[in-house]
This record gives sequence, C-alpha cells and structure tokens, in this order.
Amino acid sequence: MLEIRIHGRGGQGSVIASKILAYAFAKEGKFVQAFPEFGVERRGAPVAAFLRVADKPINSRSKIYKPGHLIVLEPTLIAAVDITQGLKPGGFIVINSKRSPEEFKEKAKDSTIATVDATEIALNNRLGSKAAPIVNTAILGAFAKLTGMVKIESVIEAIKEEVPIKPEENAQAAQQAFDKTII
Amino acid sequence: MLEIRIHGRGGQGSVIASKILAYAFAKEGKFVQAFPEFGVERRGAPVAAFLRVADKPINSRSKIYKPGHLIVLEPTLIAAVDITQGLKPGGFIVINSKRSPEEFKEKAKDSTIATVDATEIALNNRLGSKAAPIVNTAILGAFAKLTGMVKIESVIEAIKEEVPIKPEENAQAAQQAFDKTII
Amino acid sequence: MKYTIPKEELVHPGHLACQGCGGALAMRIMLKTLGKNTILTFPACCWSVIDGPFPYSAVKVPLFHTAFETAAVVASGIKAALNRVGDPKTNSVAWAGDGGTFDIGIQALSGSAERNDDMFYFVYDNEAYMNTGIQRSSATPKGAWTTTTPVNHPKATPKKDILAIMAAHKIPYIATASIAYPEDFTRKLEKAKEIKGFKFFHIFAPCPPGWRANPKDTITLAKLAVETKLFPLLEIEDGEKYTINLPKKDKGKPIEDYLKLQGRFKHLKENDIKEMQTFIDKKYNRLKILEEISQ
Amino acid sequence: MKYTIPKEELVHPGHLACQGCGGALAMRIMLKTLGKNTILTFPACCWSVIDGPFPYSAVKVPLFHTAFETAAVVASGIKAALNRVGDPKTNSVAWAGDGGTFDIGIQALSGSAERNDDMFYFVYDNEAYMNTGIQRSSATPKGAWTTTTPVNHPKATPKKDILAIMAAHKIPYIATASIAYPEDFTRKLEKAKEIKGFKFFHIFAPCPPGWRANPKDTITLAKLAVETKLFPLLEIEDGEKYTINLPKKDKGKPIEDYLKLQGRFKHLKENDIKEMQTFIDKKYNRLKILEEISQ
Amino acid sequence: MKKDGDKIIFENAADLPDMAKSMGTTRFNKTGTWRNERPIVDTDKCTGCGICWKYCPDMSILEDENGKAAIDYEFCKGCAICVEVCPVKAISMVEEEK
Amino acid sequence: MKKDGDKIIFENAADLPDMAKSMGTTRFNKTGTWRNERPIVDTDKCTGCGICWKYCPDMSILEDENGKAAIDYEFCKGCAICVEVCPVKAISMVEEEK
Amino acid sequence: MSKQKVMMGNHALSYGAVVSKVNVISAYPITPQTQVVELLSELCSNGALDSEFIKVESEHSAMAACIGASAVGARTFTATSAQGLALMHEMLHWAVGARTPVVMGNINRSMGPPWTIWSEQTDSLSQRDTGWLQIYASSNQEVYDSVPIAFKIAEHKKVQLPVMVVLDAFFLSHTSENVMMMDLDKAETYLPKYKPKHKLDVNEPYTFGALTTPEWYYELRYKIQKAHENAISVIEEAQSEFKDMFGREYGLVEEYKTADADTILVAISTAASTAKDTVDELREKGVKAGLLRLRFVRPFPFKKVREVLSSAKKILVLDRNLSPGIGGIIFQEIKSAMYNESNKAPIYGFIAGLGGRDITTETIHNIFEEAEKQDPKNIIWMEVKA
Amino acid sequence: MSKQKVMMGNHALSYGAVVSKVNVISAYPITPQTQVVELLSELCSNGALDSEFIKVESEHSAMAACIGASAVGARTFTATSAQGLALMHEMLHWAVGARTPVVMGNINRSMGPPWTIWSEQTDSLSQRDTGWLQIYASSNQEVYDSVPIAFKIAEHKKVQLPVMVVLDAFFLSHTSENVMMMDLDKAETYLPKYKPKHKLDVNEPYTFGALTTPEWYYELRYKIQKAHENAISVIEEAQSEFKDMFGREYGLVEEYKTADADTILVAISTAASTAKDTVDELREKGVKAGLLRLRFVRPFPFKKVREVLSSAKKILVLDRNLSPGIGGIIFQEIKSAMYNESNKAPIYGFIAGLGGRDITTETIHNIFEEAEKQDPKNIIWMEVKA
Ligand SMILES: Cc1ncc(C[n+]2csc(CCOP(=O)(O)OP(=O)(O)O)c2C)c(N)n1
Ligand SMILES: Cc1ncc(C[n+]2csc(CCOP(=O)(O)OP(=O)(O)O)c2C)c(N)n1
Ligand code: SF4
Ligand code: SF4
Ligand code: SF4
Ligand code: SF4
Ligand code: SF4
Ligand code: SF4
Ligand SMILES: [Mg+2]
Ligand SMILES: [Mg+2]
Repeated sequence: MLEIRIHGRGGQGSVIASKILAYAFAKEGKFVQAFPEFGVERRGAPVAAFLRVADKPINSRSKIYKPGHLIVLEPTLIAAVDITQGLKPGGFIVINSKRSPEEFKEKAKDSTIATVDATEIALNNRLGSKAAPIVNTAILGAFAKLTGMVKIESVIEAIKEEVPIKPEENAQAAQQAFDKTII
Repeated sequence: MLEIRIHGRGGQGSVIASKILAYAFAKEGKFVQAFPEFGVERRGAPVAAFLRVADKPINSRSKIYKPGHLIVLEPTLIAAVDITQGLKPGGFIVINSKRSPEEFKEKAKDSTIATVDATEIALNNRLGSKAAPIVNTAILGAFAKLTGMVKIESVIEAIKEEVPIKPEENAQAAQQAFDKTII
Repeated sequence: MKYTIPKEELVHPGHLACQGCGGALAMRIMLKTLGKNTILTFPACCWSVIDGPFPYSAVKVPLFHTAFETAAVVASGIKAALNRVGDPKTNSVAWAGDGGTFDIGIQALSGSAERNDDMFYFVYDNEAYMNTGIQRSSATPKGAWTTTTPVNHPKATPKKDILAIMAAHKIPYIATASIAYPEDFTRKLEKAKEIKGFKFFHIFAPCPPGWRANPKDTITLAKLAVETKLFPLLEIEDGEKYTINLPKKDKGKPIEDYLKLQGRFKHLKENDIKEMQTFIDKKYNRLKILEEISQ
Repeated sequence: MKYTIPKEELVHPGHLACQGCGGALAMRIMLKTLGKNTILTFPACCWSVIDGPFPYSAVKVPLFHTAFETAAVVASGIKAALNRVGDPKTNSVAWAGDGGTFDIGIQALSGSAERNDDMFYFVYDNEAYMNTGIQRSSATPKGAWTTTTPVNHPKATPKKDILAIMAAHKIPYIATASIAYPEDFTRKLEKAKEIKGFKFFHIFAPCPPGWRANPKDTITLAKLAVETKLFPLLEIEDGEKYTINLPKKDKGKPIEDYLKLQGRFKHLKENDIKEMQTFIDKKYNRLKILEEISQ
Repeated sequence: MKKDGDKIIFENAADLPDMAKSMGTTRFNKTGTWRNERPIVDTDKCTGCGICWKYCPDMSILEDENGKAAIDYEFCKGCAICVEVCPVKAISMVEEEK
Repeated sequence: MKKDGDKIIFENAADLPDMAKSMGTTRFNKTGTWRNERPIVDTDKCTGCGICWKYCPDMSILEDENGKAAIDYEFCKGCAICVEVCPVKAISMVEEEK
Repeated sequence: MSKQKVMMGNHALSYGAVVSKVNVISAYPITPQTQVVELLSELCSNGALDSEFIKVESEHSAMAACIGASAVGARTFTATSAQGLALMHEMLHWAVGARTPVVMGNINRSMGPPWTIWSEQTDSLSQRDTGWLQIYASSNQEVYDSVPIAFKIAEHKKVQLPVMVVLDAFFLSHTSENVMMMDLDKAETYLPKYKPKHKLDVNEPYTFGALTTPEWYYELRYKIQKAHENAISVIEEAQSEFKDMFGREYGLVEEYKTADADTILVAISTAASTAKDTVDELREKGVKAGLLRLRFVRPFPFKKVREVLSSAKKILVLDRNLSPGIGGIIFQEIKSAMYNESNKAPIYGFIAGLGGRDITTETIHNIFEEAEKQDPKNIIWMEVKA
Repeated sequence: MSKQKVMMGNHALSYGAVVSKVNVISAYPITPQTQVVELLSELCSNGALDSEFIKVESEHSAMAACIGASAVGARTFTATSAQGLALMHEMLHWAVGARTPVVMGNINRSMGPPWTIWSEQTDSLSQRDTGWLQIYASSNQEVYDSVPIAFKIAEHKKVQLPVMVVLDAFFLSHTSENVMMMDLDKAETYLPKYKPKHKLDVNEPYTFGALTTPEWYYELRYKIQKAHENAISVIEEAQSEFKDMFGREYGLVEEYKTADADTILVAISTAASTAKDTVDELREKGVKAGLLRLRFVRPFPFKKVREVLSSAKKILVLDRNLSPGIGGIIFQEIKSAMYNESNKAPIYGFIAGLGGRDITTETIHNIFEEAEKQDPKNIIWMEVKA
C-alpha cells in the first residue's frame, strides 16, 4: 500500500491535488483514499493532505502517520514545519522549488528527491497570480515522473475531468512539469 | 377510601372546590388527592374534578372511575351529561339547585341527595355575577352538612387559607349553605 | 339574508373554541374567502384544540398540525412540494397565534419572509398564550395582566411591533385585519390572492377568558381597537408603501372605552391609561407619516 | 506613535483568523474600547475558531462559547446572573456573525431585544457563513456568489434589513460601525456604555477568502462600502431617531469601485450593477427621510 | 372504521389510519350543551340583514325560509354576540332550563 | 498543568479542568509561519502616525524606541494591510526566503 | 416547624425552587407545566422569591439563559415538558458539556404528533443519552424534596452536572396531595449558597468551551462519565443528610417488599406508586411479589439494581414510554444492567399507559398474569386495542 | 454502464440524492457536512437535479420544511451533523409521529461543548429513541448506495418512517474513495416515483395530527413499533432487489469471519471497516476473531444479531460514542438484545475514538488484548490519558 503526504498552505489546493492523484491511480485500477488534514486550518496556514493507494479495497480508515512519500507545494514551508515527520526511509519527495534536489538532501537522507519549478510553470500557463500561483496540478506531473507509480497520461486525464476551471492549461502544466522535473 | 366527583362547567371552579375540600380533609389528618379531569375543556363546556380521601397514604395514582359521592355545581348539566356514570350505590349527592332533593331522586335511586341554592347564597355574598355566580365554596358547606365526613369548621378554615379573593365572603357562603342544605 | 362576505362555510360547527372566541371567527372569515384550494398549517395554539380531537376536524380543507415554532417553514415546505408534485396554484397557508408568531415562531417566519416564499401567513393575535392558560407573549400590551405578569408587576415592555418587523423584510404584502370588519378583511384577502410572494396578515382577535371579558363583547372590543387607533386597519406593500384604511378620522375614541370592558386592565391607574393614550397617538402619528412619505 | 483609539490590546496575537480578516480587527477595536469589565459570549462563527483551540484563547476577558443560535439569550442569562451574584456593572456582550444574527440567532436576539435586556449585541457582518466555507446567509447581498448561490443562480433576494428589524424592536441604541472608521466605532461604544438596555451594533467586516478579495484590500473595501453609501454609518435611538454620520456627501462613489475588488461579484453584468446602484440610492434616500422625520 | 352519525368508530389499531388522520368533523360535538342561556330571535323584528350571521364564531346562525335569522341550537354556545351586534335588537338571551 | 513558554502541557485527564477552560493564550501559535511575504518598514519615511497600528488585525505593529512602526514578525501574517493604509508608503512587502 | 399544605405537583416543584433560593429562573409555558411558570412569576413579583425571571421566547432559549447564568455562578432553575424539552435538546447536551449545574423540572407528557398533553415518560427518557441526571418522583412530597436535593447533587464539586426532576403529567402535576413544607432557614442550612469551582469572572478571566481537538476532547468526556460515577455516593450523602434534617428518606431506588420476592416488578413514577397496592394484594393472595422503583435513572444505579434483582426468579419491567424499534427504555436498561450478572432470570418487558392511558392496579395485576404466559423476547403491550 | 468516480463521502451522499430524484431539499450548512449543501445547490442550479432547494435559516427549519413537503407527497432530503441534528430534535420526533418518509444524511461529529468538529457517533446514536431508522455506512460506495435504498424502505407502505444515512466525519465525509455510479434510468426503475398512501390534498381534504386523547394515541404508537418490525423484511427485500440490479450486496448487518469465531467484535461505521484488517491479522496469528458490523441500528436487527452472536465465547463491543452514565450505546443495545438468549457469553464494552481520536488497527488489537484482562462490568476506555 502506498501512503503519500502532501504539504501546502491553506488555499493552495493540496486537497485537490490529493484527489486528482487518487483519481489518476483509480483509472489504473487501483483502490484509493485521499483526504485532507482533519482540521480548521485557515488560508495561509500550513496544511497537509494524504493519499492511500492499494491493489485491493482498503479497509483501514484511519489517518496516515508514516507516509512513504511526500509532495511539497510550497518551499517556504520547509523552514516552517517538520515536513519529514514520520516519513519512512526509502521513499520519494517532490518539491516545488527552483533549487536542485541536492539542496534538500540533508532533510531526508534516505529519500529520492526531485524538484520542479511548479510556480513558474503555473504562471506560464496563466494559472493563478504571482502572489497566489496554482501549482497543485503541475506538481503532480513531477510526481509521476519521479515515482513512475502512475502514468502521466492518467494524471492528465484525471486533471481534465476533475478541474472545472482551465482544465487544459492545468493538464499542460502537469505535462511540462513532468518534462522538467530534476531528479 | 372516599372517592368523590364534582361536576361543573369550565370556568366555574370545580377544581378549586376539589382542592379546598381536600385541604379541609387534610386538616383533619387525612391523606388526600384532588385532581381535575385531564383534558382541554373550555370555558362553558362540562367538566369534572375528583377527590380521594383516606386514612393512610394513598399509593394508587390512577383516575377515579367509580366515585362514591357527587357534587354538582351546575344543575343544567344534569340534562347535558350523565352525571351518575360509574356512581357506586349508597353514596351522597349534593346539587346546587333551588329544587327539592326528591326531584332528582330518579337519577340515583340508591343515593342520599341534598340540594342547596348555592347560586343565591353566592350572589347574596357578592360572589360573582348573575351570569357567572361563584358557587364552588358554598356548595362545600352543603357537602359537609350532607355527609358529615368533614367538619364545616375545617371547610371554612380551608377556604380562608386557600381562596385569595374575598375569603371571608366565601367562608360565609359555605356556612350559610351548610345551614340551608335540604336533605 | 344579506351576505356581505362569501357565504360558503369552510369551518364546521362543534369546534372547541370558547364562547365568543375571536380567533374562531377569524378563521371562519379567512377560510371562506381564500376558498377550498388551500392547505393549512397550524402550530400549537388555541386552534390546535379548537380544531377538535382526532379523528375529527373543524376545517374542510387539508390541515397539517405542526410543532409550535415551525408554522412558516412548514408552509414553505408545503409550497415547495406543491410546486413539484401538486398544483402550484394551491394556497399554502400558515395560521398561528401571536405566541407562535411574535415569539417562538419568529425565526422560521423571518426565514420564509426573507426567501419571499409564495404563501400566506396569518397571525390571529389574542395578545397572550391562551391555549396554555393566559401567559404573557411579546404581543401582550404593556400594562396588561396575564398569569405570568401579575397585577403588581404587569407587562413592562410594549407590545412587539410585528408590523414594522415584517415591513423590514420588504415582503410584497402586509395587512392588518379585524373580525369586526369582515368586508375589509375579505377585500384584502382577495387582493393578496393575486400577489406572488410572502403575504402577512395580522388579525386582531379578542379572547373573552384571556382578556377577562364578556363573550358577548368580542365584536365590540375588536371594533373599539380600531376606533381608538390602537389597531388601525392598514396595508403595507413592499415594506414601504403604507395605506391606512381605518379609522378614517384622526381623532380616535379614548382608549378607556376599550380598556374598561376588560379585566386584564382593571388594575391600571389613570396615569397608566394616559401613558397608553400617548403611546397610541404617537404610534399612529408615525404611521401617518410613513403613509405620507410613501405617496 | 499616535493612538487615536485606546491603546491597550485585549486580544492576543497568534489567533487563527485568516490574513487580513475584518472580523478579527473588529473585535480588536471593540474590546479595547469596552474594556476589561466585560464578559463575552460567542456563538458558532469564525470567531469560535479565531479564538484558538483549547487550552488557549485570544481574548483577555472571560468568554463563554455557546451554541450557534443562542448568543443573545446566553448574554441575557449572564446579565441576569451578574445582577444577582456578580457585579451588575459588568458588560454582558454577545458577539456573533451575520449567520448567527440574521438567521439562526434572530429569534433569541428578538427575545432579548423585546425584553430590553441590559447588554450589548455585536454582529460582525461578512455577508455569509464563512466559518463553514462561504455559504449564503440572509445577509448575503443580492447577486453575490457563495458556494450555495452559484454564479448561474446567485443570491436572488436582497440582504435582510437587520437595522430596520432591530429598529422595529424600539431598543434604546442601534449603531452601524466599520473597521475602516475605528474612531467612529470607539465613539459609539463610549456612548453606548452609558445607555441602559439593549444596544445593537452592526459592524461591516470584509472577509478576504469569502469575498474572493485580496487580504490587503480589507480596509479599502470597508471604506468603499461607506463611501458608496452601501453601508452608511449611522445611529438609531429608541428605534426612531435616525442620525447618519457618514458619508457626509449625498452623492457617493459608484458601487463598481467596491464591486470590482471582489471575486464574488465578478459574474455581474452591467445591468445587475445598475440595479444594485438604484437599490442603494433608494435605500439611502429612505434613510435620509427617516433621519429628517425624526428631527 | 365505521360511522355512527357524526361519530367515528374504530375497531382496533389495524382499523386506524397510520397516523392521526382525521376523517370526521367536529359536528360530532354538540356544543349546544355548553349554554347557560339561549338566544331567541324575534322574527318580527329581524330584517334579515345578515349581521348576526357574519359575526357568529360558531356558524350557528342559519337562514329561515323567510330570509330571517334562525339559531342552530345543536351548536350555539350562547355567547350572545348576535344579541350584541343585531342593529334592531331582534335577538335576546333567555335562561336555559335547569 | 504545566507551562512551557506559551504552551500548556497537561499530564492526563485528572490534570485537565472539568470542562474546556482555556488558561493559555494564542501566543503559543506563531503565525509568522503563515507569511509568504513580509512587510518591511522604512523608518526614514515613517512618521509614527499610528494608522498601520490601528488597522492591523493581528496586533503585529509595535512601536519602536523612536515612535516609529515596527513589525512583530513572530505573529505578522503578511496580509499587507499596513502597506495599503500607510499614508506615506513607508511599508513594503518582500518575499520570504524559500 | 414544618407546615402541611395540600398542593399540586407543579406547585410542589415551584416551592422546591423557592426553598432552594434560586437566583435565576428562565422558563417558557407549556401544558402541563404552566402552573410552575405562573406560580414562580407570582412569587418573584411579590417578593417571596428574590430571583430574576427571564421570560424567554422558547424553551431552547430558556435552557440557554440558564446555562449562561449558571456559568456566572448563579443557581438556576427551569421547568418544561415534552415538546419543550425536545426543543431544548441541543442545549441539554450543552449544559452537560459545559458542566453547568442547572436544575430543571420536567412534567412527563407524550410526544407529538399527534398533539397530546397526557402523561408518558418518553420525553425525558429519550434524553437519557444527553448526560443529565434524572430523578423520577412518585409523589408531590418527593417532587418538592427533590429540588433542593437535586441542587445539592448538581453543584457538588465531584459532580457538576445538570439534574432533571421528573414528574408525571396530571397524575402528579395537577393532582393536589399532602405536602410537608420545609422551614426556609433549615433549607438554607441544607443547601447553602452555590460556590462555583469555575465561573465567568472578570477578575480571573478564562475562556470556556473553545474548540477542542482530538488531543483532549476524549478526556473531557471521560471526566463526564466519572462525574456520573461519582454522583452515586454524592447522592447517597445528600439524601442521608436530608433524612437527618427533614426526616424523609430517599434512596437511589425504592424497594418495596423485594427482599424475599420471587417476581419483582421494575417501574418508575406514579405507575410504581400504584403498583404498591397491587403488590400488597398479590402478597395477600400468597404471591411473593415485589417492586423496585428507580428513583434515579441517571446516574443509573447499577449496583443497587443488581443487588435488588440478584435473587429474583422473574423480573418484570413496566414501561410507560416507547423507543420505537426496541420497546420500553427501562426494559432495555435493566436487561443491559443485568447481562453480565450471575442471576439470569428472565426479564419481561411490558408497555402500558402511553399517551396518558391510565395504569390502574388492575393493569399491574394483568402484567403479573401475562408474565406467566409470554415469551420475554417479545415486547408485551398491555391493554392495547391491537 | 456504470462509471467509476473517486469522490468524498459528502459527494457520494449528494449523488445518492440525485439518483433518488428527490423533489425537495432543505438543508443548512455545518462542518463537516457543507459539501453536501454546496454540491446539491450547484446541481439544483445547473439543472442536473430537478428539485426545489429551500435554503432555511436553521436545521430545525430544514427538518420542518422536509416534513411539510413530505406530507404533500414530495420525496424530501436533508443532511446535517451533530449540533444541527440536535437542533432538529423535536422535529425528529415529529417526522416519526407524522410518518413522513424523509431521508437525511448525518455526518457523525462529536457534540459540543467544547467546540469540536471531529468524528464520533454520539450525535446520531443519542437520537436512537426518536424512532428514525438508522443506517451506518462504512465506505463511500455504501453511502451512495444507501440513499436510494433508504428511500425505498422509508416510503414502503408497511414502513412509512424517516431514515438516516450516517457516515463518519472526515474518515468518510472528506475522504475520497472509489465509487461506482448508478445509471439514472436504472436507478429510477429501482426507486420509482413516490406514491404516498396519505397526503395533504385539496381534493381529499383531511387533517393530520389533531389532538389525540388517551383513547387512540396508544394504538398510534403501537403502529409505529409495528412499522419498525415490518421494516426488517422490507429492508431485506429492498437490498436483495438492489443486489439484483446493481450487483452490490448489503445486509442488515455485515458479518466478517464470524461463522467459527470465538471472539466477535461488534462495531459500526469506519471503525468496523478498520477492524477487518485487525481480524485478518489475528486470524493469521491463529486467533479465531470475527467482526459483526451493524449496518442498521434501527430497526435493531435483533434476529440477526442473536444468530451471529449465538455461539461466540466472548463478545466485544466497540463504541465511538458515550452515553454518560452507562458508557457505550451499542454496548447497552447488544447486552439488552442478548439478555434473554441462551448464549450467556460475557460482553465487554470498549470506548474509543471520541472527539475524532483515531481508531487504528492497533487500537483494535489492544481491544482484543484488554478483553483478556478486564471485568465486563466495567466500561473499558481505550487509550484514554486517564
Ligand atoms: C415547543 C413548545 N413549547 C410550548 C408549547 C406549549 N404551547 C402550546 S400552545 C401555546 C400558546 C400559544 O400561544 P399563541 O401562539 O398566542 O396562540 P393562542 O393559544 O393564544 O391561540 C404554548 C405555549 C408547545 N406546544 N411547544
Ligand atoms: C446548530 C448549528 N448549525 C450549524 C452550525 C455550523 N456553523 C458553524 S459556524 C457557521 C457559520 C457562521 O456564519 P456567521 O454567523 O456568518 O459567522 P462567520 O463564520 O461568517 O464568522 C455554521 C453554519 C453550528 N455550529 N450549529
Ligand atoms: S382561550 Fe381565547 S383564543 Fe382560545 S379558544 Fe378560548 S376564546 Fe378562543
Ligand atoms: S474566513 Fe473570513 S471572517 Fe473567517 S477568519 Fe477568515 S477572513 Fe476572517
Ligand atoms: S349566541 Fe353566539 S354562538 Fe349562539 S348564535 Fe349567537 S353568536 Fe352564535
Ligand atoms: S342581525 Fe338582527 S336583524 Fe340582522 S339578521 Fe340577525 S337577527 Fe336579523
Ligand atoms: S502585514 Fe498584516 S499582519 Fe503583518 S503587520 Fe502588516 S497589517 Fe499586520
Ligand atoms: S502608517 Fe506608515 S507612517 Fe504611519 S506609523 Fe505606520 S508606517 Fe509609520
Ligand atoms: Mg395568543
Ligand atoms: Mg458571516
């Protein structure tokens, strides 16, 4: 069973990212659970979302404490919260950042890290504004690239079906991120 | 155990009569229960009230179906409702009426009947108006006289303590009724 | 016989109202005018008893008895259902007492009014909780005795101004009506039938036992309420257009005429009565001004 | 530094309001003016979260969190208790959102107002249920998007006129206030402190996420609401004496200035905006008339 | 469910509707028994103006064959409103038999 | 109940009050982490008029020793209201470190 | 120097509040409770009771006002019935979570629809999961005495929970009985002024009821459960002190001829009182019958119930209430309480008297008879026109 | 031609209303239910659902509006949670007495105060005495499917009672899972238009709910009890028809490895789902564990429960709810249901997860372990910081 945690800020679409990714997995015949942090977080405050993926129906309906993999929508969070809390060794981490993966290496020595400048990609596709870029779709492309767990085609299909506003642009952002991911 | 039923019209004070009589009995060391008909009767509609009296605490808290004795505040009711329903033979009946007890004999052959013109007594004591005389205290005097079960002094004491408006006049009415009761 | 209001009766005799009940008469007039194509909702109030015990009823149209605080919204629900599974032309009518309107039902009422649901709301105002035995409501006038406002502490605050509250909701039609003026009441009902949206009627309905009055004086009292300007007959359209129908003359009868027929005001001192008169005059003047500025 | 409103802070930083929350600022101003001798009651609203999780709190005075529909009456209960077992001079203050005031709490509010209980009631109006994620309330303006009034069917009925409703209750003091005009707000609070009875404040409190606005524009929006006459600053005494404080000039800024900063109005067509402008002008004129006739 | 005149008679629970659905009318309830006094119409005086009819809360004013007011004693509760409102004083109250 | 700076630590149920009675303050919650951008005061421009102080919803404008505005970065959420309201444009937003 | 009066249950309840010197009352009228609001209004206005009476616009507000007042440290009282109790429901939960020791009288009336005003315990028993303590009285004397006892329990530092004093519509509420009145001073010795452990106080400002995450909510609930468990001994103390001062003795339950009984009937309220006569009659016939009346339904007197029923050969439960789907609530409670016990005597559940249908000594005779014929798995309906 | 979607429980619930072609919706937002009102608003406004949505000012009004609409013969739906459900309480009783087949989603959230938004079943279980049927789902597929099933049961002439479809806050409401969608036409074949037996109709004008004296109120309540009893077979039929049409099978209860189990855990909702993993793990270790999930709590599936538990040597009940004074509600229900049975295996009651505290497979392991050490007379609190 895969267990993934997504970090972002309230209002950035971490939960939607988890849902789209879940849908992409479901399209490939998987059983999925995607859920937000169960809290009252406000816009701006650090938040998380979660995802379980398995080959058979998932009975366990409790929270995820030891994720195998991480997705980080917002690099400033790395200073603000302990993103690797409970992280199992040997997993994947995707970070929205201009920087190279190596620069994050000390955070999680046992993990394979990739970075992508999802912010730039989002803005290039006119997703959101400079103050509030919409990076949650782009980063999923990077996740597909880094992990190989889900096909980029499934991610793109899921985006097109699930995102009501600018589905094409979002899909394109995911594809571009897929292409530009630095591992 | 004594079980008594009082007949009147909504607004005539049958329930108060039952309470005062209960209090009079209580003053003589009895255990009592006084209660109205449990209904939604409106002013003008025929209503009833009830009274239980015993020498020891009364456990039974159900209604009275077979009263031993009756008190009738309003003679017109005799035509309107079956006042002797469930009445046990051999009891007492007090009726507010100008007429003689004999005229009611056929209604309850086994009972001892008394009449008193409580309406006139009430009006003489300035209790209520002609359209709505307050006869509920006067008739209790007649009850004491007819049955001998309770002393007129107890009735009068109870009236004085329990009736907030014109207690003296009400007490006097009871005494006069006591004196004028025709058996 | 001359019939100045619709002849057909949609209320059965044998109902359980007290002798001389103003609320019973109000229903009689309302129902005969609105007609058979009407579904009624009653919250708890005297009319839940007047209607008669199961398996009997006093009304000839469908009636749903509902919880005390829900009259308006149940009528909203009924209307929504009529729009989907019935005849949208059927009138949905909430009929409530002052307690069910001014107090415990005001929230649901405010909600239905805010949504401007297409329905009628009638309050028959007897100025207290009568069904439970004469406790104060917020419709009880200042100074009145009730069993919860004893004569040594009669009601201290004035009657809640339900008309102003409803007018603030900007609903299309508000009217006052009186059982003493059935033709005026009928005319307003006919007018309201043609209006889509929320229609609110405030009906003055004397209650002999509750007011410690003689049943025979019910109509006299209702008439005096209008003639003393205590309860002017009026209409308010869209919350702003005021029309005063009655009394015609600005100088009304003195309020004593009305008070002296009722035991609930017996304890009032001369000064109290004077204060009441001032209050009435002031309120009426404000109505007059509101009427003027809406011309 | 120049302090034009009381300096002491009775709200702690670290509270959980979103960036640029108008409601948070409203509380800050209110509390520093009313002062420490105050007991607060909050029903469910953003402030139940802003206040912080147990065992923490953002306010420096006693606070009782209560059920959504009960703010006013809990404050009434608190006041009654203060009269018997505490200091009758302590302010009892209900602080609620527009949903808790215009909708689910209006009945309790109406009850406390009718009894003229000696207390303060503040509604910070962000024009929707924000705590639960931007659903329409009856304070949502006509035409606005919320999650329950989607853009193809935006809110169809106008904002409920809570001022008129409260004025109909004839309470001693009603005021509007804005976070953009703290000195005006503070002045009104000082005035209200001296009045015995029910005091009602309607505070305009922009909400960046709920209005789809930029947090930095919170004050700008609040100011524009006044300047466009959408939300005039005023006082109503005894339900009848109206005083308009601001805007001074009768000709306000056009409503577009206000609308264009907010995503919730993005879908509006030119005609809709025109209609809104007419509505605002008409309403303001009526206020002017009410002010005139109360002189 | 059976009817006995205006009365409704159920046999048992199965015979009842599923909820309290009233199929009878309050005509079962002869409120004429509530009266202490009864109204009497003086048909000579009565002009048939219909005012008493209009104000009776108990639908107890009927029209007789001459267009005059007639009382339905089965239901009239004796409130005397009709006496009060009749412009020609054609109705008066008399005591019921005791 | 123990305190660790602004944090409150309970041992167990017995250590809790009987109901949710809050004894700590929201200062435990360092909302400075919420910022993507931070306000910077240009003390040369600042006149100390107090307007930014008046409008900050987060009590995050302090007064420095010269009577000028200073930001409390522990709590400032970065809404930029202060930037907007400053009459002399003495405050500006800069990006937080990524 | 106590004085005898003859008074209806509603007045007994009101005078119970008077001897408890309540500070704040908030209530709303409803049949069959109206005499309570009326008498208390009268007493507040003529000075016999020095209390604020907040005349609210609904029962929901009545309970909310009481909770607010209680949170400041006032002794608060209200009374209601059926629909009113149901309308308060959210606030009933609230009073428990807020730990406000409000005392409320509830006059048992059946629930609508259809409209009804007659006695039945469904209204209060269906609040059994809210956490209120519940006292079911079976005489007006007990109603009167139970109010100060209830405050003493509610306000106890180990309890701090609201208490309901419950009485049957009409059978008590409107029935006048002999009641011995307490001396006011003596009552104050029994129940001194309320000194709250926690309260809203500007001198020690705290916030109550803030959002509580999964971290501690669980433990706060645990403490409520503990308070129920603590209440048992607090009640025993409060009632023994009451006996010492006023001579009248109350238990968590009332046992009537249970000691050697083969068949024990479990019941509450006036039906339990009436049942005593039946038990006496059965005893005369040589039947070893007994009666267990639950005076407290919450806290549920597990220990007492188990003790009393430990050697019964047959247990009958009479319910004047219905929880649709499972039958009588007391039936369920008793079966559940007895499950893990060694006595496995069959427990029979009887429904009777819903909607105010009378429960007479004959009804109870019939119950004893039916128990001989019926399967305990069924819900047994007495005198239903089936 | 059913389509797979990944959706949160709140959307599954909403789409359940869509395939049921409801006529009237009235609801009020509350966390964690808001996505239901939001999605249904959207669907009503874009024409995907042809229904009136009455946007009321409170949950009390939401239920009242549904009752009014249902009385006219409309199919009506609402959804709420915790405080909202509690605020409806009087109207919950009303819907039952009026026999209006409203269907309501309830998202389980713990009750305040203190404020909380997290999962716990006390809100809906403490409505157990109102007479509503209650379905507790443990997956979003089940949430979705249960709505049309609920209407089919509710509207059945032998039932005519309102039904609650209950799901856990966050663990289902906000968790997106795979859901197979129904074809709209097929759904309509399964659940045709509602044809009420009784309704408000100007052509056949009757009065509903008039004051009912002790003469017949008792029998009307008896009929409600009978409707609960009838519901059992109606449910079985409705669910077998559902299986035939859609291939998904539901029972009154769900049995998981109970056939030969020595120790059976009884639970509801997502905790029961999680427990399956624990059962599997225990089985691997050779422990004969089993799970009985109550899908229906009302009508209470007496026969099924007794059957499944008839040969267990130990019965454990897991309650994510608290009825203060007695502990877990399901614990009480199960003990009561088993009392007069021949299997007298001890029944242990465990409380866990109140206020949203997580219940993991480990929690359930601990429960199985604790059962070896504890006395069944106690309420056993799991993972409480006592
Ligand atoms: C929730 C609730 N509270 C109280 C009652 C009791 N009750 C029934 S009718 C009534 C008074 C109604 O007063 P009003 O609305 O003025 O109508 P009236 O009886 O005067 O006709 C009251 C208090 C109730 N049925 N439900
Ligand atoms: C009885 C009840 N229904 C619903 C809710 C959910 N709820 C909590 S806050 C809220 C919205 C409050 O809106 P408003 O009063 O405008 O305050 P805001 O959140 O906008 O500050 C809602 C619907 C609740 N707590 N209780
Ligand atoms: S109490 Fe008053 S309103 Fe009620 S039925 Fe009698 S007269 Fe009519
Ligand atoms: S949602 Fe709006 S009102 Fe609520 S805290 Fe955020 S900004 Fe303030
Ligand atoms: S006395 Fe009253 S009830 Fe009888 S006819 Fe006249 S008005 Fe009607
Ligand atoms: S009011 Fe008088 S004149 Fe007119 S119809 Fe009646 S009885 Fe005849
Ligand atoms: S950015 Fe916002 S929070 Fe920070 S100091 Fe400026 S106004 Fe205050
Ligand atoms: S508003 Fe500008 S000038 Fe005034 S104190 Fe703030 S930074 Fe200084
Ligand atoms: Mg009234
Ligand atoms: Mg709001």
